[in-house]
Amino acid sequence: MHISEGVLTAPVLIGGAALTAAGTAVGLKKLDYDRIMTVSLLSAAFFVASLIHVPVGPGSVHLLLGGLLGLILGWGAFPAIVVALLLQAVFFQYGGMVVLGVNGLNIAGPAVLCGLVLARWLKGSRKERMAAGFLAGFCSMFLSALLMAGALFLSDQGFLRAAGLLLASHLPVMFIEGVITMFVVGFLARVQPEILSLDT
Amino acid sequence: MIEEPFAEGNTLFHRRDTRVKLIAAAAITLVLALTSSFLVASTGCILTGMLLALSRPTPSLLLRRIGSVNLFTLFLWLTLPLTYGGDKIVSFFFLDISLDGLRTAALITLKTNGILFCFLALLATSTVANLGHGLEKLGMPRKLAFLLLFSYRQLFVIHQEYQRLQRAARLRGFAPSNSLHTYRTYSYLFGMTLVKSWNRAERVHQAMILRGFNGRLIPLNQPQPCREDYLFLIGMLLISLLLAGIPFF
Amino acid sequence: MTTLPPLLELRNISYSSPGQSSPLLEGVNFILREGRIGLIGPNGSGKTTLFQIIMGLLKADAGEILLQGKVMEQEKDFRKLRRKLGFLFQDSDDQLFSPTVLEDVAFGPLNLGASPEEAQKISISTLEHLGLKGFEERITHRLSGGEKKLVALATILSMQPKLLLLDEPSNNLDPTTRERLIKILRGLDQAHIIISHDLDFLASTCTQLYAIQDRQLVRCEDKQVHSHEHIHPYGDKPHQHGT
Amino acid sequence: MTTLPPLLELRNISYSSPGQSSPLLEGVNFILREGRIGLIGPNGSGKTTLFQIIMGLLKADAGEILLQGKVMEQEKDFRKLRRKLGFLFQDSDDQLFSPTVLEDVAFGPLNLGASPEEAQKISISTLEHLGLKGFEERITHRLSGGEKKLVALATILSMQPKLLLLDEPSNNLDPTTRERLIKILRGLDQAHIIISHDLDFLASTCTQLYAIQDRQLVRCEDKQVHSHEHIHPYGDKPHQHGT
Ligand SMILES: Nc1ncnc2c1ncn2[C@@H]1O[C@H](COP(=O)(O)OP(=O)(O)OP(=O)(O)O)[C@@H](O)[C@H]1O
Ligand SMILES: Nc1ncnc2c1ncn2[C@@H]1O[C@H](COP(=O)(O)OP(=O)(O)OP(=O)(O)O)[C@@H](O)[C@H]1O
Ligand SMILES: [Mg+2]
Ligand SMILES: [Mg+2]
Repeated sequence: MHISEGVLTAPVLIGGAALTAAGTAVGLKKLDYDRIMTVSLLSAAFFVASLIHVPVGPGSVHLLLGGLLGLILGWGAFPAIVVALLLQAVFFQYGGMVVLGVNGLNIAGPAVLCGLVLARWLKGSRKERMAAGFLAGFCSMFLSALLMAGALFLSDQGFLRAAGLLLASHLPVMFIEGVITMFVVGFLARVQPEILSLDT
Repeated sequence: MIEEPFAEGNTLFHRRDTRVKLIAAAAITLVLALTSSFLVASTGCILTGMLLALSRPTPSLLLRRIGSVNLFTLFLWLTLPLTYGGDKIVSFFFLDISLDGLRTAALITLKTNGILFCFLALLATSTVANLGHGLEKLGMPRKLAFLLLFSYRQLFVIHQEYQRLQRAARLRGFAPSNSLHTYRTYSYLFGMTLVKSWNRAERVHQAMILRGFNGRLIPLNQPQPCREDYLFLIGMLLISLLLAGIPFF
Repeated sequence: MTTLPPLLELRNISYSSPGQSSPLLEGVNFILREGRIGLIGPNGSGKTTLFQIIMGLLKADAGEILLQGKVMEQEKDFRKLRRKLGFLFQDSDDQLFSPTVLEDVAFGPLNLGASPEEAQKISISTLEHLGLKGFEERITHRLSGGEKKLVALATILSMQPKLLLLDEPSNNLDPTTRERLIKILRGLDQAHIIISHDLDFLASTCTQLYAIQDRQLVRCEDKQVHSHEHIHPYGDKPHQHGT
Repeated sequence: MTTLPPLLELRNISYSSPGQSSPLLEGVNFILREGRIGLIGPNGSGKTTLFQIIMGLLKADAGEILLQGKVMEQEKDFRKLRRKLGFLFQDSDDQLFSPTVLEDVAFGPLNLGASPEEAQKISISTLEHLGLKGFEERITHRLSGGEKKLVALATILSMQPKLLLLDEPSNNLDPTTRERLIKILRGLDQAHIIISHDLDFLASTCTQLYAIQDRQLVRCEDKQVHSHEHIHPYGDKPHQHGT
């Protein structure tokens, strides 16, 4: 789900960086220092999720769970995800400094959007909650892949078909993300509902 | 386990001030990321490769890193020649191979690896802790910098917590497969990790309050760059200028 | 009837922690036929490590582990071994991950191929057996420390192992729960090996004692009642001996 | 000189955990002038809770906390109190949150208004005092359990508190680190209250003992050397008493 360095052109890189900066700024503004530890730990947990490989077909994929973070943190997910990506960049060197803007936008943007739209469903019945979980996982991943394909296409029209291929190949992953986010939401609602801002 | 294997060592690169390294890395990667010239990309790749050699990375680890980053370029090599289109097309048996596609894949491979080498030489030789402080000094918003440093500190604890739970699952006969049971189990393992993180956050926050924290984070003095650092910076900036200037000769 | 091979056998196991110069365990030999064994040794002497090696979580540098006479070599072998051996962690928080007690206890049987109904039945009867009736729908995360320990034991017993490896099971338990655990362990049919610093606990649950000494596993002399004096301040308060 | 008010006084403190029907603590009274106090009590009896109430992290349902004769009422008062009282957590991983040791130890002094230079100086001398010289730039998460505990103690001592509240400080320490901690605690000038199940540890670090009994804090009779016999199997092996 990362675009590596050296693929995108300047306008795309700059556009992504500007939007990510704006999103992060909004997220930081809504985050007071009392919550900084919670966001830090969730950011670290998001990083850990990216180390979890689940089997899909004959291979395996690593989790993203941006939608989940969006549901929990709302706008706060933006800086949290950017920080986690930065950590990945320095630990593993994929998707480093220059593409951080675009990657941040691709992953955090949809996560926050899905979180903000779907969070109210969490308070509903069990079915609604499960639907919210599934959609948060599926849609945020779908939008991320779409944005990624868009960034490739904007950089070079010749990437059109490769980008389409990338999008299609992510479909099973989106489904898995949806299922896992749904189960995690169900888990949290039962074990510690206040994480989802629900009453005990 | 998450580690910072390249940060251990005592070469020229390890001793440099992080801020200097961050600026240098930014300059070189920017030039490489934006170029569309083969000459710039290949010269850059060679130069950063030399820098990397000077930082003496462990060869086996290095190869693994390069391999994992090049998975994406491999994808491009496999798809672009077939999908890129453009003018120059050669037919090879029944396949239409786009030369433009090949060219693009090659260029991206050079750029990606050049930037990777630069990263490994300049940034991976610092710990994340130092990079975080460096970024803050260079104007990263303070809240974001602390977010980075705090999550860095807790990362290891959380990862270990997850691994212990995963081990417990394995001991109870859990073998991952393509099944709902598998996905549910992973969700529970991660969900429990989240719950623990959430509760730990509260305790750590209490620890901060107990030490007089009242909503303002005050940084501790960090060492200042010395003369060698400035010389190093000038050298690195010259390299990036040289690279940027190649097309104009 | 011919003699059966021993349930578990260790032959010449050696192990060094990564980054440590001197080995932690060196040429450990051990044969377990049946019985209730206690294992003592100073902090950091490698007791937990030994359990992890037996379970295939760590790989020994040298030596062999035999289960019922068969050498365990690959992950596949250890997967079979893990069906027969149950490992109770020192910290129950590391062992419980399902939302409810019933789900957690049923997790093992499900993985071993039981149908959901069977798994549920086994789990309920295991819980009942441990005096945890009515706990089925409780949220594991919210249980008290002692309750967690007993539930963790249930998650293992529901897999019907032949041998239990218990790592400091009496740690952090209050006296009542400790007594209850002793009663439970004495009532089980399985063989077990118990790591503990709590000699009184071992005395009431084990018949043989081994110690890790100089990187080896040595058999201690058989149960012998000894009496010694020691000096305590605050000796008037009810107190408990053992680590 | 007139008599000074006691450093810390608890008057009639009562507390119930949320969701619990019966109170955990009821009418706790306590006066501390100076000294080294041990605190024992069964699991879940509210020892940690009592510390949290004293520090203002939990709010008592009734009763008063007095610091040097002044009643602590609002968050503002407790902020003052926290400068004078240092609380060592049971789990050091909760207490250390900065990447390097020096930053963590300097965090408190910086918040109390010290300049970065002063904070650095205080921190280095505190570390030295605890025998942790050379640890300044170490990454906290890579320390061993015992080292983490000592660094956590340093983060508190660097704030120069008048009273230390230590929650099971000897837990999970190996014998060497445990001895070192005892030596350190004996060498400190501050008063302290130590929660522990380890009576031998308390005997070597405290002069008075309190216990939580029936939701009250009761003073145990003064240090009295007692000798009693007990029966051990395996008594021939070297062993250690105390929880
Ligand atoms: N992951 C690890 N990496 C490196 N060393 C380790 C690791 N885990 C444990 N050790 C070291 O191995 C040694 C043995 O540890 P182990 O946990 O087996 O001891 P133990 O006998 O169970 O001690 P305790 O009574 O404290 O539980 C210790 O010195 C410990 O520091
Ligand atoms: N956040 C909480 N919400 C509800 N109950 C709690 C919470 N924290 C603790 N308790 C309960 O309060 C009681 C007292 O806990 P506390 O940690 O003070 O005991 P303790 O004496 O320190 O025990 P230990 O020796 O195990 O550390 C326990 O029964 C515990 O279950
Ligand atoms: Mg152990
Ligand atoms: Mg406690």
